[in-house]
Amino acid sequence: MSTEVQEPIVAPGYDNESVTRKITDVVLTRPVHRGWLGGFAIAFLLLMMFNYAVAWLLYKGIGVWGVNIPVAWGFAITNFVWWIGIGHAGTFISAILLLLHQDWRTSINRFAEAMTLFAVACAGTFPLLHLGRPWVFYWLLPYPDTMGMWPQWRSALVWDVFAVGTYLTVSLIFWYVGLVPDLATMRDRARSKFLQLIYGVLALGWRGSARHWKRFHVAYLLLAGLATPLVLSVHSVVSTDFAIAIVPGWHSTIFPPYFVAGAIFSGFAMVLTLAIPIRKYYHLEDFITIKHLENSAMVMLATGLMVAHGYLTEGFMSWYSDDKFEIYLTLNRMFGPYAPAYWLLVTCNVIVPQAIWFKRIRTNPAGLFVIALLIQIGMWTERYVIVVTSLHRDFMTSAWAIFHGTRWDWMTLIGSLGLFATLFFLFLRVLPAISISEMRDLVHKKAKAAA
Amino acid sequence: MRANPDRPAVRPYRASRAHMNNQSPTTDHQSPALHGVMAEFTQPEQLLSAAQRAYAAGYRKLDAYTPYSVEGLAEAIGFCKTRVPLVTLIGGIIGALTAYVMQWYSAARDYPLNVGGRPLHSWPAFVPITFELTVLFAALAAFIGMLWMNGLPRPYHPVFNAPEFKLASQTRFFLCIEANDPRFNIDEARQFLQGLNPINVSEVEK
Amino acid sequence: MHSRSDAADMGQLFRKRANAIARLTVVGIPLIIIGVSGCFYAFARSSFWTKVDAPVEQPVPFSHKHHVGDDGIDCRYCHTSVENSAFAGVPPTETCMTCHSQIWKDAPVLQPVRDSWQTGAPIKWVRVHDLPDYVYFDHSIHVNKGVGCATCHGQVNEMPLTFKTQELYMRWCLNCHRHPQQFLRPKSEVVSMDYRAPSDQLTLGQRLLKQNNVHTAGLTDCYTCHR
Amino acid sequence: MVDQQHLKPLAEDGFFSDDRGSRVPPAHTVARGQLRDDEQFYTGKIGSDLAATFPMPVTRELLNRGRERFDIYCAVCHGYTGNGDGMIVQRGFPQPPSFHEQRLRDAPIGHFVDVITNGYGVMYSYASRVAPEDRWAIAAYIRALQLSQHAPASDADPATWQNGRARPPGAPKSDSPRNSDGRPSGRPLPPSTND
Amino acid sequence: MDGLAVGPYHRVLMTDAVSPVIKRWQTRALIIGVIAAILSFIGLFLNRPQFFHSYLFAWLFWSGLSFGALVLVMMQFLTGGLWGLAVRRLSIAAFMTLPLMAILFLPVLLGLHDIYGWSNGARAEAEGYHHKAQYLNAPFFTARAIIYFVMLTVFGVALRKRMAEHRDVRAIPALSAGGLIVYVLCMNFASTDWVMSLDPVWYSTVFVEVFASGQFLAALALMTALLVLFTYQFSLGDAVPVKAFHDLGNMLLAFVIFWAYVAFAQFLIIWSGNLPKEISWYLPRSSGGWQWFALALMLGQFLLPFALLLSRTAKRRPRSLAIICIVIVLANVLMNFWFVAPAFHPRVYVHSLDFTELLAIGGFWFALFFHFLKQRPLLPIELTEEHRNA
Repeated sequence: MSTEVQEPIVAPGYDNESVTRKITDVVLTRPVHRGWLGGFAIAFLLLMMFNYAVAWLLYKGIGVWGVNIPVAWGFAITNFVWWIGIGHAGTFISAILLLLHQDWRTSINRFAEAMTLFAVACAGTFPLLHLGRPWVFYWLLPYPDTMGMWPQWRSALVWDVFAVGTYLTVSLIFWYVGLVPDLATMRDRARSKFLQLIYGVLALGWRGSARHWKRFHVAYLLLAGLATPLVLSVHSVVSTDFAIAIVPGWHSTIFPPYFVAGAIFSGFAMVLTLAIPIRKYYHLEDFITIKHLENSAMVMLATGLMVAHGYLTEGFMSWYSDDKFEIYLTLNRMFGPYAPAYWLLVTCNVIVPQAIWFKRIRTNPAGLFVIALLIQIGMWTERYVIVVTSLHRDFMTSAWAIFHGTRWDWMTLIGSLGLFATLFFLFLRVLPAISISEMRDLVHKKAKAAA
Repeated sequence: MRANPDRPAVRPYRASRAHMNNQSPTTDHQSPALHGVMAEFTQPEQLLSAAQRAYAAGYRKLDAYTPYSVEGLAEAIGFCKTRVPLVTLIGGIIGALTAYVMQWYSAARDYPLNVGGRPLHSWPAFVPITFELTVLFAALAAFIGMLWMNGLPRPYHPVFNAPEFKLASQTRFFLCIEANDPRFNIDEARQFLQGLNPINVSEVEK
Repeated sequence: MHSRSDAADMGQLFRKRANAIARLTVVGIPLIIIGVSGCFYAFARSSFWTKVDAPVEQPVPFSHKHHVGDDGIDCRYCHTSVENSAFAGVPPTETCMTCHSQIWKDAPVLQPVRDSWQTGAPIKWVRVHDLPDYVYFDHSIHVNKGVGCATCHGQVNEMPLTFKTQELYMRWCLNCHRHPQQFLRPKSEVVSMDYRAPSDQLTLGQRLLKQNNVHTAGLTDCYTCHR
Repeated sequence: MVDQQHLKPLAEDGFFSDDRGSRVPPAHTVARGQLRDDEQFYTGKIGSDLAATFPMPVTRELLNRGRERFDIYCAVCHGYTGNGDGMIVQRGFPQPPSFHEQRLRDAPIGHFVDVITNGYGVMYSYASRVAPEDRWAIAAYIRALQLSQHAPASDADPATWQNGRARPPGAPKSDSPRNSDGRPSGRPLPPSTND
Repeated sequence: MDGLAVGPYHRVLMTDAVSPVIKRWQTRALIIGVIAAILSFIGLFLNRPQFFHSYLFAWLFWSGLSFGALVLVMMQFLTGGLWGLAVRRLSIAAFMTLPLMAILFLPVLLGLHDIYGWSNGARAEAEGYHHKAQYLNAPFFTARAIIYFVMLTVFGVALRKRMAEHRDVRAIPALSAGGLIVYVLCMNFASTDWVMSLDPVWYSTVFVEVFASGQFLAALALMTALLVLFTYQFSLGDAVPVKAFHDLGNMLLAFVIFWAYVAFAQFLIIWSGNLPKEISWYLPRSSGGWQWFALALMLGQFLLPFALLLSRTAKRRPRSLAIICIVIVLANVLMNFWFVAPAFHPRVYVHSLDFTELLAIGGFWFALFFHFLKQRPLLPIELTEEHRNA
């Protein structure tokens, strides 16, 4: 095994009381700070822009976006895939790393799960808006409707509804179950009657009984076990939205695992984007240590390489297939009208992450922050390239066209960042951003191991 | 009331009102006003050994309250098997059957529709949703089953009457011998718990 | 048992009855969701929403009961294009005036008809059966394959003011498109208002399917009705 | 979706001042396939004279069609037997002449087509309701009605008459039973080969 | 061995006690291998094409174990974990068979014309084959195979050497990471060369993952089964902690799911697309009786192990874990057979050469495996440390 000195995953010197205080104080006693207020204000303004863009879209119809035939899927589906991919890291951290006994996950799982929820919420809006008539979204659900119709089960778009719906529900349950003991802590530490009641209701009367803990623990592990294949399935199903169509550039069997890897890749980039400022701002360096950043970076590197392998396989197979449409598509991506986007994604997703090989870079928060941002841009661009370049050249040259996002496209995309950030800012103010009960357990174990 | 870490660790014994009202709690251990006797510890190991000793002493209606999951504690108070996995499994099976039967019925029976020449009973296409609903139902079953078996939500519970019980969700570890234990005798129980070296023993009214 | 302040001091945040409220809430919320969806479901099927059995106000209170039931005028006298086009045809004012230039020619109720005849401005009849525009519905094929007028429009000969007797939901269309043999009649009986299905309707229906060349296989395909 | 940007037939539309979505073709225009160059067929006249002959062969099929159309459009006034005692007449509409008048028995066949097309007296034109082909069919059926009341015995084959398989001339034609008011009771018409 | 006053773990370290037994097994494996090889060689003259068809299948299975073992070791070095530690020594011995598998690749090259339709170049001029002709030709095919084997053997030997001599161990994670990248690149092309090109029309971008995860799964299952065998054979007692078996069981579960996932993803996408160039792989493999093989594969390499591995008891009881592992290994044999045989026979066809050649290569494989195994202790020293900590 590696003989390198292991960075600690929680700084020494903490006990139950100090862990509890440090985490709950962020919510309960810390006054609203100018930094939080400023950030929230910006996020909220962006959210208002999002609402404005959506209201206009609903009023006018999706023609305000740049989509048309043949590029019927533009920003909306790109954003959808991007956001839902970001969500994956949360589940990966909270579920898979739990099953793998990776205890460094403890201090980041809560906010990573929150990130999942908010990202899925952002993601969910886009296919709904793209329906054209979002108000009849319930037609996607199987119920004995007045049409006598059922959803078309052979359509990946219906699979998507179930996959994303299940993902959101299970993530929410998983998150809430983990929160219940912490809500009880908040209830017991809150000073005002109002907060006590709010947290008290949400805590469901949790009293920390040993029997309860036992069932809680089993249920939590089971939920983790259930969430694990869900991580694989959700982005796989999203990928089949593309892959089961016979559009060159979409119809590729590697799409499911390749999308999953890309999802975790961009998700960890988002984790870092959030964790690095949060730990600094709230002085949580003792809980979110360099070790966490480094491990996340390693996951990013590994998944980045998988994504790179996907690009390679696609390129090789299109050549090997000897199919003129496949070959044309690949060349068109590289050298066609969208070539800058393609090379941007290659730079951001393949070249930039290689910096993580260097220990000096992967232990440097600022450096990682930049890399993470670039990866997020790269992964958005990747989905953009997949969606747009595959569509803009049809089999028939008469149907060729060029797609550009309109300002409404851009407003919805940037506005969705505002939605995400607003939810996240609120989350930081009202809920413990780190699992207190798990941290207590961890601190106790580390103290015992050290003794 | 906010927990104060600087507060002295031991507080004087404070008789509950229930005890004062009832002249002979020792003879009437079925007293409806008494939930049990509660001891408070600072370390999980202390609680664990206290629980084991209480169980060994023959107490069965025991419960322990901790701010985090302490390994082996549930077993120490005689709670070994939980049916949460079974419920989850049943939920998963129901989910899988629901999903598959729903798809088969609607696509192959109720509205057979030829789409692209695919068979009406397109099992490969039915797999994703079957999987998703299996997970969804199993997760819901685990969640609801866990809450149900734990008797939650239950905002009011007698143990919250115990002094300092707010710390059970923060720093302290509690052991409660409940009054409905057939062996329960308030004085004995109090004496027994005092012998375990707690920082505090109190009676908990209902 | 104890006062509120006492409870707060001891950490007891809720009263005992909070337990009942909590359980009620947990059970109640799903029930409310189910109930509300059920209400929507029932509403979408109610005649209030579908306008079934609700007579429609018209510029002239035209009575099918009088014209069809009492006078015995054939459907096609006014709805001339029903047999050979998608649209059954709403009669022009000229059709009304064919008779009402001579009878009831001073009736106040017919004033709009006479106005229309004089000015040339059409009478603005209110559509009773309005299918969504994405439905490709053709009267002629139905009439020529043996679907009676009354099967969809009800006993028009008994309607003083016209109303829908069917909700016209797609589910209802499919009801016949899946099993047309349950509804077909001999072609000579299509416009009859007095026809009653025989007891061996299914045998008759099977025979009519063959006789009228009805291909059931494609009847529920999407493109049969949506083009 | 439910209301798309296209017009249903006869739907209201505000584009023109009369709110009509469906437009009347401008005068002197001919729609594709509607060039009416066969004078006899479309007007029932040859030059200024009423046509005495049919522009098509008179078949049983044509007669059946004529009967069906007659029952729809004509019988309301003229009665099912052509006596001029239709239901609307009973309601107060001026009684039209019976088809069994000698004047009408003698009228050339084009007369009936002309009347259907252009109207006559208080009778409105039925051109918009009855297609040209059907006008001839109705005319043929009117002839059949007239014959049913006034056929010379010589028209019948004496052999069949004597065998009782055909009715003597002047006997009521009753191969389709009728109700007391003269409306068909719903029995199907005799099948024709193409039905 | 009994009566020694040392703990069970020290017994394992004493290779002197263990190695005679393993040496006996080595001899037996070699005898089986030689006998089966002679029988197969006779078959070469009786049915030359069948000899090579069977050979490819047998070779793919055994070489897959070697490759899979290499991946197993490299992954363990990178991510740690008790599961990999317990089977690390076994896996190192297993991937040391790579040079042998390279030599045993020669018959495939000799039988190129009997196996691969593209090798005679007949369709090179046809539409859709221009690139394939550039890629699929005997010299390039041979050169690629040499590259795969040389590169991966170099990584394997370097890893083993560093472990054995405890030098430059700091480089091991980097070496493993590099090795995994090289492995994936190699398999990317190797899976195309060896299996995908059996049907020269067909291409599937995810096939490399189906292929590679199959290799890993087979190696992990075999190593686990052998670990259980040794635990009982050498009375290791609790030298291998129960948790290690539990973790191995979880790992098997994860990879059973992963294999099923990629295999199904490929099937679903090709089934949905239904394009002639793609469905051509599944049509012969789902008709003429081969569909029963597919079904058995679905059961043996997914449903059955999946259902059994969900049980905590099954994972913690070494014997039941071993039975599950044997099911997986057998299913893997079936998978390779199902990959290869339907390319030559539209109807189910099993030849005795399929068995003799499987035994022949297997005999040699095991002989070499035991040869390397007996040189070093069965369990790595870290296992006791982990054990003590746990």
